[in-house]
Amino acid sequence: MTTTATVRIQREAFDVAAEAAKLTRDRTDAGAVVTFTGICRGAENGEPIAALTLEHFPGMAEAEIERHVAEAARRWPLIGVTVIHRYGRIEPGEDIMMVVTVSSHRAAAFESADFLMDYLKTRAPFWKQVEKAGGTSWVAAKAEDDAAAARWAPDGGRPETAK
Amino acid sequence: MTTTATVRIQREAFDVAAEAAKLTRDRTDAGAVVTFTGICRGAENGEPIAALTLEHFPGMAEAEIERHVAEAARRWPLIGVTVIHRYGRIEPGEDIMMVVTVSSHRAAAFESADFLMDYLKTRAPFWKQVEKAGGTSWVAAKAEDDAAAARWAPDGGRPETAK
Amino acid sequence: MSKITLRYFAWVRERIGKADEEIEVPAGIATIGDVMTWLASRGEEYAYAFENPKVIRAAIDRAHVKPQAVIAGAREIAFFPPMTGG
Amino acid sequence: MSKITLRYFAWVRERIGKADEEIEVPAGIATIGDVMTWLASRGEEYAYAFENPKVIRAAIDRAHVKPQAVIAGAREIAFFPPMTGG
Repeated sequence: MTTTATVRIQREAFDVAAEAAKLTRDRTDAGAVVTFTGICRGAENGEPIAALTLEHFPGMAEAEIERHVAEAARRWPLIGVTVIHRYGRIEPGEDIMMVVTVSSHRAAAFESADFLMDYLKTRAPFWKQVEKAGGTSWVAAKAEDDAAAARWAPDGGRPETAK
Repeated sequence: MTTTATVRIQREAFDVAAEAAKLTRDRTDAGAVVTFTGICRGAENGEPIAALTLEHFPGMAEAEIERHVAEAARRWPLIGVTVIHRYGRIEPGEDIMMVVTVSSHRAAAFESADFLMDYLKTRAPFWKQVEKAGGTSWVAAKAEDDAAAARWAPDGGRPETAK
Repeated sequence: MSKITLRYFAWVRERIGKADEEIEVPAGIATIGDVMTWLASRGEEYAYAFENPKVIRAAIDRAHVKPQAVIAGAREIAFFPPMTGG
Repeated sequence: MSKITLRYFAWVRERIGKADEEIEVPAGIATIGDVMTWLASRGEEYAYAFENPKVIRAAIDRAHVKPQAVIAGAREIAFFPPMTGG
């Protein structure tokens, strides 16, 4: 199956419904659409935040996400996948990133979106800095994210691979 | 946590993005939004279809879905859930139903949407009739849907409960 | 004997030829399974609808029940094929 | 000896005080782990950035690698904290 795959890293906001519509338009085999949108929350550990600033590794971010999108298309029969990840300063209530997956059947759409999110969290070179009243700090990686990503890996999901 | 829950059974089309926006608006704790949209495909087992007609059991359909929405809100920390299921004649490319789940974290949003879909497929009193060139027929239930729903049940997921 | 509303959906409805009916359930009909066996004896269309009672699902007063569920106190019983929504 | 571009991100970048630099890697520096140990010896800011090398992730030519990865042939090496995108 040929999968329509789009990965964009951008500063601008995105429209998840428009991205989903692009993938289903003129496709009579699309039966299931899953979207995930990550939103900047207004607090972290109970403390209000003013904004997040997302730093990324240009070039590598696209390459890593594209690699995982290709892996998702290999594992599940997908009609389309779109991943958009923003960088720069993002205020509470604004969208941070989105994934859309389209398939004929719901299990493929759900599992591939979940898979992509787990890998984005742990493998895509993005770092979040949080602005609070007391200053800025870097968000720490969560062990639960590594554990979630490990669900998909036959080797137990070591986050690095030897070169 | 108080969960905003909406269930609608309607003939009319719906706007999944608008429904998602209603649940996140004015909420600074919303970090993850998952949407599922089920679309009428243009073919079934390789044969083109003209339309689906969805029959439902009014009253019981709402009650069953509301019960599962309440169960989802009990199992996961959800900010909001909206389920809309259409009935009547639906042509290929049109939306059949949607689920939106909103939470602070992605695992709750993904799992609850997946859970609701599995239960909608096997427990909500809806029946699909398919129109093809050769006439109309009722869509058969799939064993894989029962198996998917059974994932969530500690008792192995028997579809009926004794009264 | 008690009056109960019976409701039929999808191909159960089509085979019986009606969507609902009010019915007096005879004494001795205690469970959903009994109702199906009794209905099947009421004519060709019912026999056809309930020819394979194992595949038929039922609800009492809009809650799913098993074939062994007791119907005492029921106001409405619905029979239908496995659901295919979603 | 070979010229390599080093790139730093997030708090690794902040501690070192620059986003990238071109560097001659001395002979005997074979792996990513060796590079981190060597960099840590180059001054206070590097020592601070690499004070806990176990938490630092690395990429050679934009692919994730482990500390034992051999750097021979690398044009670019990046060091950064665990990722927190998504």
